[in-house]
Amino acid sequence: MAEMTMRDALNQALREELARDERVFIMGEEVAQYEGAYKVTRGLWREFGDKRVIDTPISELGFAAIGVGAAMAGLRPVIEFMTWNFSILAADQIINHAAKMLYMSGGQFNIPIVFRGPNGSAYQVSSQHSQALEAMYANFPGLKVVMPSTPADAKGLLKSAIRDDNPVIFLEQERMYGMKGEVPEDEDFTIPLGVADVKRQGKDCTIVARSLTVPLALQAAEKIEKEFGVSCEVVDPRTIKPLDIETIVKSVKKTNRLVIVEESHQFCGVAAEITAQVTEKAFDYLDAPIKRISSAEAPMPYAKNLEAAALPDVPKIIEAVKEVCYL
Amino acid sequence: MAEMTMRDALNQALREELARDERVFIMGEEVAQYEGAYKVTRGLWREFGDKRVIDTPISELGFAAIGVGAAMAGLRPVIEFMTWNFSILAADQIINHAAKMLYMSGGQFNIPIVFRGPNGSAYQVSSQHSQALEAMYANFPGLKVVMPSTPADAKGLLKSAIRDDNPVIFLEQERMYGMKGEVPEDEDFTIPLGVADVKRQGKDCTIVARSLTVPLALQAAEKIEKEFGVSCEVVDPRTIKPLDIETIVKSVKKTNRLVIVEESHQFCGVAAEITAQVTEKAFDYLDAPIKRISSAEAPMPYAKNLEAAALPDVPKIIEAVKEVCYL
Amino acid sequence: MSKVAQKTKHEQALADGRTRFSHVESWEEIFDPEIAQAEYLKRKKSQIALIKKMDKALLREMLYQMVLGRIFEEKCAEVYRLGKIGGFCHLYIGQEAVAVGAIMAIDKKRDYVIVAYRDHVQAMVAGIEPEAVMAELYGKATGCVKGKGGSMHLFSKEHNFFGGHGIVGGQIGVGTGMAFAQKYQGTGGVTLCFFGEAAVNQGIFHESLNMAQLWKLPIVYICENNQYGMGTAQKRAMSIANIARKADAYGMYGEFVDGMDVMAVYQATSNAIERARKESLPSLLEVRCYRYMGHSMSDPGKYRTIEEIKKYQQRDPILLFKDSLKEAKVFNDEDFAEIEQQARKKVEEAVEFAEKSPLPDESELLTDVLA
Amino acid sequence: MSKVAQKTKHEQALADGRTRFSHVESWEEIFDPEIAQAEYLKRKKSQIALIKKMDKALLREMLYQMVLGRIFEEKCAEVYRLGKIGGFCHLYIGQEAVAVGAIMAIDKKRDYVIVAYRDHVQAMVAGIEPEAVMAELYGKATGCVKGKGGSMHLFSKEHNFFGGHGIVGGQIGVGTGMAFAQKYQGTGGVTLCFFGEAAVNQGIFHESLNMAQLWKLPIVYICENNQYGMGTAQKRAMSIANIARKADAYGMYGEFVDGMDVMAVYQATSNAIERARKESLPSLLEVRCYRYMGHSMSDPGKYRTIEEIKKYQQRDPILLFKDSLKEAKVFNDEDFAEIEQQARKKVEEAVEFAEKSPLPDESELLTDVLA
Ligand SMILES: Cc1ncc(C[n+]2csc(CCOP(=O)(O)OP(=O)(O)O)c2C)c(N)n1
Ligand SMILES: Cc1ncc(C[n+]2csc(CCOP(=O)(O)OP(=O)(O)O)c2C)c(N)n1
Ligand SMILES: [Mg+2]
Ligand SMILES: [Mg+2]
Repeated sequence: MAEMTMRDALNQALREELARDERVFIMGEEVAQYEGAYKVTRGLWREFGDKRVIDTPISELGFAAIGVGAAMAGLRPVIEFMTWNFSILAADQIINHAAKMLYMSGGQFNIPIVFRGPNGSAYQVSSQHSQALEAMYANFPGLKVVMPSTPADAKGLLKSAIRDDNPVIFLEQERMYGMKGEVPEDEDFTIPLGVADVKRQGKDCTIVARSLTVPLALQAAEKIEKEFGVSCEVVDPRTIKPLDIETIVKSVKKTNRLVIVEESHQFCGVAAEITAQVTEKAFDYLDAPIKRISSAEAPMPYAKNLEAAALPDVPKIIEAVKEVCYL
Repeated sequence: MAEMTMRDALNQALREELARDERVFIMGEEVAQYEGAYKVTRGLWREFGDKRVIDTPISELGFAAIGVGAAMAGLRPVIEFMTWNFSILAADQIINHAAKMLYMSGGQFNIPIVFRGPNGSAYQVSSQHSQALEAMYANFPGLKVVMPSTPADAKGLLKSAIRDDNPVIFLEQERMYGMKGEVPEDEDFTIPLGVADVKRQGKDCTIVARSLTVPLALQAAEKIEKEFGVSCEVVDPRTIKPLDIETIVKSVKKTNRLVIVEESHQFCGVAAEITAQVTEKAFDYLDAPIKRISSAEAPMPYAKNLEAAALPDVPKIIEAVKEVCYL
Repeated sequence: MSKVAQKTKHEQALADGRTRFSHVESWEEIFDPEIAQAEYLKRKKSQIALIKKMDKALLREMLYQMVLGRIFEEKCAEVYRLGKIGGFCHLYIGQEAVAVGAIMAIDKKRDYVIVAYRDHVQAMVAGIEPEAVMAELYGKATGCVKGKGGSMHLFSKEHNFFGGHGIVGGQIGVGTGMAFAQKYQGTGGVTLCFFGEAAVNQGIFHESLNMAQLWKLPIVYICENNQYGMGTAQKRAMSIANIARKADAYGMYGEFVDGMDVMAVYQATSNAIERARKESLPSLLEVRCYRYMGHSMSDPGKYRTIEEIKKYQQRDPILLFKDSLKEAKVFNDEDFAEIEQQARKKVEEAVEFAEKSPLPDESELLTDVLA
Repeated sequence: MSKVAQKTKHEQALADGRTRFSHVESWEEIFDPEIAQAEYLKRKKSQIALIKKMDKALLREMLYQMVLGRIFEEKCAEVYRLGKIGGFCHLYIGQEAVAVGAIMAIDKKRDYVIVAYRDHVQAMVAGIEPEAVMAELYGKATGCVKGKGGSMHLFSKEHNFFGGHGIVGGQIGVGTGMAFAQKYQGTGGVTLCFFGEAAVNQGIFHESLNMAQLWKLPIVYICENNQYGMGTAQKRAMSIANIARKADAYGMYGEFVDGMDVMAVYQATSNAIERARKESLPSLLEVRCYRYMGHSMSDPGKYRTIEEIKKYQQRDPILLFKDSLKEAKVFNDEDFAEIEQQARKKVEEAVEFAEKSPLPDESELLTDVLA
């Protein structure tokens, strides 16, 4: 184990997989010589060269398509979107091509590709650079959707994503790139897709959080424990799709209360899906309505105070837990 | 009132609004000389000419952008996507531009635009031509999302959408273009966006359906009444966003049971959102878990039998109602 | 301009063997009755010259594939009207010289082909059995994609046939990625990427050609300019007439090819493949052709006249090729009858196979979603 | 090739006043010490010729706007480092001749401007008060978009300034729509649509230019070729060097313009506007320039050398313009000092205004989502 940032953990995963499998390559804007807009690909171009680490023109749709075609022909592309906001330009290749290729070719052409990059808010980057897109992609069959919340998870999940034979939407968070944690250095360390992780044990209330909201939920849980003696369990699905609903349901059956925290917009979001599945599967165990905390129903504003108001935070989570616990 | 198909009702709405407001124009692939791939724009080019009814190259992103720019400059574009599947190529203009323009310009540039066309399955048109995209668009603040289920609703809602000062995602259904119904011919007939319609009164179970699933739900309700003496209320939100949750909740408070039927994929879908909102707002009134019927978790297959299996139908709705009524 | 001057201009283009950028702004002019016959003879002359250099078995296969494609598609129209085929069905009749001329030029072991939704004939020339294609159109379990894709989505990994795609232009980017992989893996393979002229207006065309030239990818972009995208004539959707000219915006090699002439297509594609294989350089071929049928089976085709269609049919690629083969004394009428007989039989077998095949099992609905 | 030959080639280009397609593949050559000085003198000579035809007040305004832009941006860098400005902040230093030369050529009453995220200077030249721009960068309620947009999203309906857009290339399509509306409404207005050279590789460039030419829209596409898209030099992302040449793929008028020369930009834009206004025809101007600062405030700029930046600074657009104005005897050093003083004062006022302004009220979070 070594302590490192999430950025370095992701970098290590990429380096190891590039070294391990000649078919893996990384492509995207500024990933090579500039070493990534957020330096996730630092050192990789120098180590693996032009063939394996490739700077592209600003042509999101085009290079996503090149990834899809290369995957059909036997390679295992890792396509970086400088941020996921720009992936919307490439959504046709992700949704209409990558996600459907295996099915419409009758099982002949699978697409082993990872689309990755930062998702959600950064620091005051305003409306067109702050969207969280997990709900949009999770709606479409044929895609897996992954959102790590710790450096170790980031490394293990990214390695699994690259080894997976399907298109994987891998959503990082810019505000988390600098967060540190212990990371196994074993090259065979992977975390299977589709398995949730209970990040904190508790018995009175379940908080389901993902990505950036996991550390917020953990902080909130500490405070709630101290202030109100309420013990929260924090469940991090890690993979949004396939969703490990069993682990969530198990927790809810124990605590009988559920708060879901997310950075994305609420309407038709992941929290809605989890709410629906939990009410389907654990209806009789719920002692209070499920509470969702999402970002505001507005594009992201620039001003610091408005941006803060738009996003989930520790006080909002505490309020929600109090509400479902009738405190 | 006159009996007409949904196609003609939409056509009438377009004609009336073109005649009423010089700023309205229609643009899209084959909308003018070919009169629309599905003939929704029949006769309009002949009546209003090249200026108002415009055939485009196959450049979805580009002509959506032209719509956005024209709307900023004071026009009221109606942009037809030959099918909504192709809108994914234009999603950047819809999500990153149209939806955010008013907000990021500090309230200066609103975007009065309607994006419309057929959504969801048609007849064996396979994976890349059968998607229902309401969930994807409804996730983003700044957009309204409309889905009519009768010719009258189609006309009244489309007229409201064109008169609305915001970007409206108007989702038709190819299988419904030929369906007939009574339509008011009054040129001032509009149906406000954001108001649900109770398509059938009932007291034992609420079925929320939209677009193509409304006629299916009505058929199912008839059968259930006959066979089991169970009375279903069918609520059609008509506008997905803003969602008239009050009408749905009111119905659920009466019936204490809810089935939601949709043609789209389930994960992070509209049924999930309705489920979440209903459990938030009417938790104590529910006597059974809410049941969702959506299309299969797979791209749409071509073969007739597989396509039928993928879609919601009357037997599936009946099963669901029986389930929530513990029959 | 006098007709004679026009004629000379076009003759000059033909004399060049190819025209880097076409000198004909539209084909209208060659249908001038005074010009048409002379033009046809010229074309035949150039075909014959090429035919003489070719292997007879290959020539037979080319003709067979063209005839098979024609008869197969006519059968599709017939059974579609009987409700045997569902969804969209885009026929290729009139364009056979393009698929056959181009795909017969590849090395099937290592070269790849990717096309749009008008894909039956390309699929068969690439090697998919007509039975498996027809069964797919019927939505049967024995179809080349198990009944899941239908007319627009034929695929065969075995035959390096990468589909069958329904989003106009999408396969231009995917094909570019296939060529990227071929270069990456050093297979020496080349990708043939087909698309219609209306797809050229999609952004992905621009993004793909730039990267292909920038990275020197071994790809041949084959724009089948059948002059209509659904009901829209090219000139109503594109601001210039000569698509080959667009290659210049990328510093790419561009060439105009007569798509009614299977030998011209074969030759131009062979050259482009060689350029891709030896120098790893992409090319853009604008292959001018014409579709006789509607855009799809549901298109009444009101945007053009029967006279226009008839004019093109006078230059029918099968007719022209047969004339040339006969004049070159490679095949005679008996050979033609035999080839047609063989193709007809094949198509009948395909229909019978499709009819008798079972529907996919309902469990197939949820397979192949994830690998 | 000898240096003399190169020099002649470039001289020829300059002598043409403009080069329809540039004869210089890159600007490197003009930084050859033997050529640089001569080139600078030539440029000055051509500027002086144009200056002599112009109104003195306008010349003063041009210089003032360039100096204001420069000082404003330097101040942005300063206060950004103090944490007063958040998010991305893309500075324009070095490119002032483009915004000023182009936007000073419009009729502000009816013409429209739309730009990307590097938008502070364009916004001010279009008429937005520096106070409102700086307050926006501070995220204050008095900002030109109430603190909601920030650096990348400046807008002013009053000044026909249509933003301020963050998706590379997006505004090319939106701008095309603005020109569409101008033609539809018959306002006689023209749209200036700015974008960087890296945006040219986006599909929307291709789709937009095709429709603009097809429908003859009154738009001037101004490609600010500052030679880098973030850390990527143009030649690593684009398969050809001369962007103006891409106009030809649409049958559009294309022109190469020296973006260090405010008079050349003014002249080329004026001509393009006239073409748009009188003939309703679009143009593509490739305006070659250079940014002195990093891509944004967070860019350390390791992809180029300080020498390279210094070379361009020798051709600094403000320096050149001042030299010409002085030589033409329009202004003297005192005038320059006064103009600079005026600009400095304005910038100080803008900062003070921004500092003193309140944050937006929290209720603003949920306003302006829907009209
Ligand atoms: C992105 C997209 N937009 C629109 C369509 C509908 N559509 C299918 S084929 C077609 C015309 C394409 O014409 P062309 O590229 O010339 O090919 P052709 O049909 O002539 O072979 C259109 C508009 C589509 N399938 N995909
Ligand atoms: C669609 C999209 N992709 C990527 C980015 C990230 N990005 C912002 S600016 C930029 C470089 C653009 O360069 P250019 O167009 O030359 O303009 P310049 O910055 O030089 O003015 C990139 C890659 C973005 N904002 N939008
Ligand atoms: Mg065509
Ligand atoms: Mg640039």
